[in-house]
Amino acid sequence: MSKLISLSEAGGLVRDGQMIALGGNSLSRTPSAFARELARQGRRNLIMIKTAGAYEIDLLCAAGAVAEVRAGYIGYENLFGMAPSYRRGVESGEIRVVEHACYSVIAGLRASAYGLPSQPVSGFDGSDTPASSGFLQAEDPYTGKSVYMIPKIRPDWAVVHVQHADAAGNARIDGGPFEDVLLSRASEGVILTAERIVETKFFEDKPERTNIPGFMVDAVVHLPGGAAPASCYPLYDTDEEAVAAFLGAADSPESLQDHLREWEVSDHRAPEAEISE
Amino acid sequence: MSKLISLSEAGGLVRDGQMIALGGNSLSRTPSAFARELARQGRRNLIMIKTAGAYEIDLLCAAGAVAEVRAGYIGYENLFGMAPSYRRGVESGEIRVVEHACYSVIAGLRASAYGLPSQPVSGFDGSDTPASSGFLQAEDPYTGKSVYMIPKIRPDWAVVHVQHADAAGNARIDGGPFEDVLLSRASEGVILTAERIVETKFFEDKPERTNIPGFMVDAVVHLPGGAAPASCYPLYDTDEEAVAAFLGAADSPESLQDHLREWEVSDHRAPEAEISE
Amino acid sequence: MTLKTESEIQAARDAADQMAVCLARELREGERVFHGVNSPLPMVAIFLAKKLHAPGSVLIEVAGSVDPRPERLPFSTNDPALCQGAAAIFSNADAYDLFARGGVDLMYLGGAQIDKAGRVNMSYIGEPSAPKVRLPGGGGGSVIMEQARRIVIWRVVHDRRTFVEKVDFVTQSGNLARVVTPLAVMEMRDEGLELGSVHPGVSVEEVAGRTGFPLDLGAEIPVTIPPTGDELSALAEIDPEGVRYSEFAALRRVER
Amino acid sequence: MTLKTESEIQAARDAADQMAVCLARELREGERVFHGVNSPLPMVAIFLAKKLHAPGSVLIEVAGSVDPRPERLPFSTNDPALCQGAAAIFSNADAYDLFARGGVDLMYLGGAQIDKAGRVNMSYIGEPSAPKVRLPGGGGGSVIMEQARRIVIWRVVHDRRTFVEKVDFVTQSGNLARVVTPLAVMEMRDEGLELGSVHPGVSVEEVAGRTGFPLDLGAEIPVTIPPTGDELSALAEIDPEGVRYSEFAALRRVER
Repeated sequence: MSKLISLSEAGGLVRDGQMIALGGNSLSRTPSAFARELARQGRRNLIMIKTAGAYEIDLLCAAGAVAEVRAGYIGYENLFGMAPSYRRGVESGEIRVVEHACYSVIAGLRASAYGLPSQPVSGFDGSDTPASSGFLQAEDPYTGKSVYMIPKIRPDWAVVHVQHADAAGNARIDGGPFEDVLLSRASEGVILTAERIVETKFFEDKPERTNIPGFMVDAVVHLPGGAAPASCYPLYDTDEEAVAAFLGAADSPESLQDHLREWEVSDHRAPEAEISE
Repeated sequence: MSKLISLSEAGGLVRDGQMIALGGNSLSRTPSAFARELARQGRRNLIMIKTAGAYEIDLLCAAGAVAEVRAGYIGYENLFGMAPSYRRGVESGEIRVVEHACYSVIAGLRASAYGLPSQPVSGFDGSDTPASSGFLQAEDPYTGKSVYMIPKIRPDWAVVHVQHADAAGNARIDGGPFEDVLLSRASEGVILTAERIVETKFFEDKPERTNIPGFMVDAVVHLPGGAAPASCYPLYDTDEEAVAAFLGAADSPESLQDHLREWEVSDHRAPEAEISE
Repeated sequence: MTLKTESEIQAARDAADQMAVCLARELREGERVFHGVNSPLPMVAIFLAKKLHAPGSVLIEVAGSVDPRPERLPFSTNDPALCQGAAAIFSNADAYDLFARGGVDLMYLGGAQIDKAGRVNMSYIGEPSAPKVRLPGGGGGSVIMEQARRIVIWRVVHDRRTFVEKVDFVTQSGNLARVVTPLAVMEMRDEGLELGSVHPGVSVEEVAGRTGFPLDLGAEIPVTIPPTGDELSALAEIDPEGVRYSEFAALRRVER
Repeated sequence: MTLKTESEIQAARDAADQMAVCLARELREGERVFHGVNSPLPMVAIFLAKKLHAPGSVLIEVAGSVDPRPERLPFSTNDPALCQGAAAIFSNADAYDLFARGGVDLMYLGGAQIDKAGRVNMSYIGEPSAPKVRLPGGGGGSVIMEQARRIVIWRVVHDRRTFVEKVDFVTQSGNLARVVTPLAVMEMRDEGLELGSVHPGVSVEEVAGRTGFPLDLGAEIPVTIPPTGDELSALAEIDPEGVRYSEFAALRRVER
């Protein structure tokens, strides 16, 4: 009952208009190849959920795939500055923004993971964010204190790039998990892209290290290098030249197509069903 | 800056009337020796927090140390049945009960860990528990649905028995973590009792496996066998004979003293500052 | 303690086997199922079902493991030995969250008192503010019972102290499908709990007499399908130490 | 791009060093401190403080590690290389929870617009519903700023576009202690942001002229203590690659 499929098949699971959470954080362990595949397949009207995003959101904005972004931060770090396609989309009114703090994204995901309509979050009193995003308050019944409630965020798909997965969907993350474990609990479906596919025994030997159990996962794509040009600890660093090249090319639709073509071979080289160790 | 202290010193950190959460679950990885030490030191009026407890709660009830229990389940499993001293204390009116589900204990601990006055919990509509325990509802501002809110549970001390700790308080748990990671986040102070004390390098080699970071921990006691007669995976199983002997003796104060004396040597043998590997 | 007669012991063993297979038959292929502390019969039943008709079901259990393959079934259902062979370890909160978002199909629960309306008491006998008996509490049950898709209750005694007109305290209620006892399988219908089947050798009258609320005895009550040869040999294989017998006073391994 | 003159480059390097030591001096021994994405100067400052006066402080950072001891400081402050030598890895939620329950002493935040009342805009320039510029957003800041005990803001430009009468959007506010710029250290007082000190070689008038809200210039404004020899040699040791310079346009490593 293997859940291993190709990147094209996995991209095809996502439908226009769905709510998608891509894992990782900023330029770390980002499911970049999956984002490129959605752009290649011409997906439209996606609602993107993210705490701190960069290339993957910017790329999908450049491709015209995004209708709405709910995020705490979208931008490259200071080396590259703001995310130009995201900026352009928002400033032109093409892309709606639901302004969040990273922690309120987490609260919304927790509401979903905990089976709640909304989740309280501390803070936010001195911010225009809740009013701007329509976050409402409720009164704590014990103290009478008002607390902001973040409505449930239940992505149709969480897409998480991991270092290790098996065909059953068990996944282990090395280094910071960011919000990826929570994403797997909060989302309707889970798609993994993985640097290496291992035997299930790999997980059975250290079950405490399994971040996502297989039964929560719908599909697994074997995708070495799938985070590039973002980094994937400890395997590869951020490819700064490639990020710069993308940013330089992001201004024209033709350049975007060139970028997608340039990465097509490596995105699809997936040595299927090759099991490590 | 070692946090290693003796069991007597660690027991002395707890003051009469404080709220205490002992980790583990049922007869698994229970901080049993710590509970015995509180009984030996004659602690009184404690408020005990637990999802599913057994020997450790029953023992402290037998010792007259407990004023209130907030728990989902207090009892041995079917081999030994109900917890006699807990029963007697509640039935005589000496011990107050705040009836909980395990999940509402978790919700109260989450409120504390998340800096909230209370945390919503799904379910509970068809139960007398919320009314009996004074749990109040709030209206979700988005759906108008009423949700039970569990008031914050912030123990003065979480006491967690772990397989591996270092002198700085980093801790790793093998097998099920139960609620112990959450307890460390929800409590004012954290005391570890540990099967083995290791060098910090042990944690640096696999930092993803560290369940509790040292900066959250106040004290570490080197206490091999500190869960007995409960089990500590994978080191030792539940000592059923010892549980049966305790239950047979629990009816008289003298027998309780015998029980505490019987375990005194092993509870205090702690080979101080002995570093494994 | 009093010594049990050979026939008493055999009767209890038969009842335990019958209950184990009845519980196992409730689990369907591919479902997610949970068992809690103090649940030997459900634990055995789940492994029986996985061996027979539901190999693709996923067990999440209170000791923290997901789909373990233990070498032997422990007597404590919260024993970390149960985690052997699991590919993932869960915190309990993670498991309860799965229930809360509707991700568990089947849960087996115990119950000290059960009434016609399918409400369950695990908390107090008598007046809760001054109880005659303080029971252990519902554990996970008081929220889980509303969250799992289907609840099956098991109880190794079938008497009027268990099946009562009205429970003294509603620890939990909701989503009840069946109650399995040493005498019968009760089904939750619109009218409340009714007899679904009586075990071989048990009369409808005996069950009615030992049930503290009225049962509809108008229709033909079928006899429970006894354990099949396949079920019995699978039982013997997965539970050679007789964990399934440990809930029965007559068969207790550790005497007090 | 235009080539920078030697003196422009040297001035930017001096300002970066001054800012790094000012930020480092804010961290006290034993405190818990957090830095987020896009925070090269705070990251360098924290490691500088840990080397000098705050060795017992605890760094929790956005890449997920607790108190790392990286072999080299990465240019991206969200680089997992930063996690090296850490004894524990955190999820971001775990770190934000620590803030929420009051467990973090000091946080360094950025800010695109800052007003006299100490309110910070990281969201929109212009009308939020039809923005002239969509900024990246506050990240963790919009709740963290109310939760950390002390907030220190750094900003590598000091001009009237940054220090405004009133921010266009309040992304975050609260608990502001100081703002560190290439020209000065501003302090949050009851009256709002005021000049705490000006860096060596900078005139009070220049700062006032480049600040878009009024400053109290009545009292004597001290000069910032310049980087000491110890501070400069420690800086050179912990940050030989010059990560602290990467925020300055004049010193950027990667050109676009």
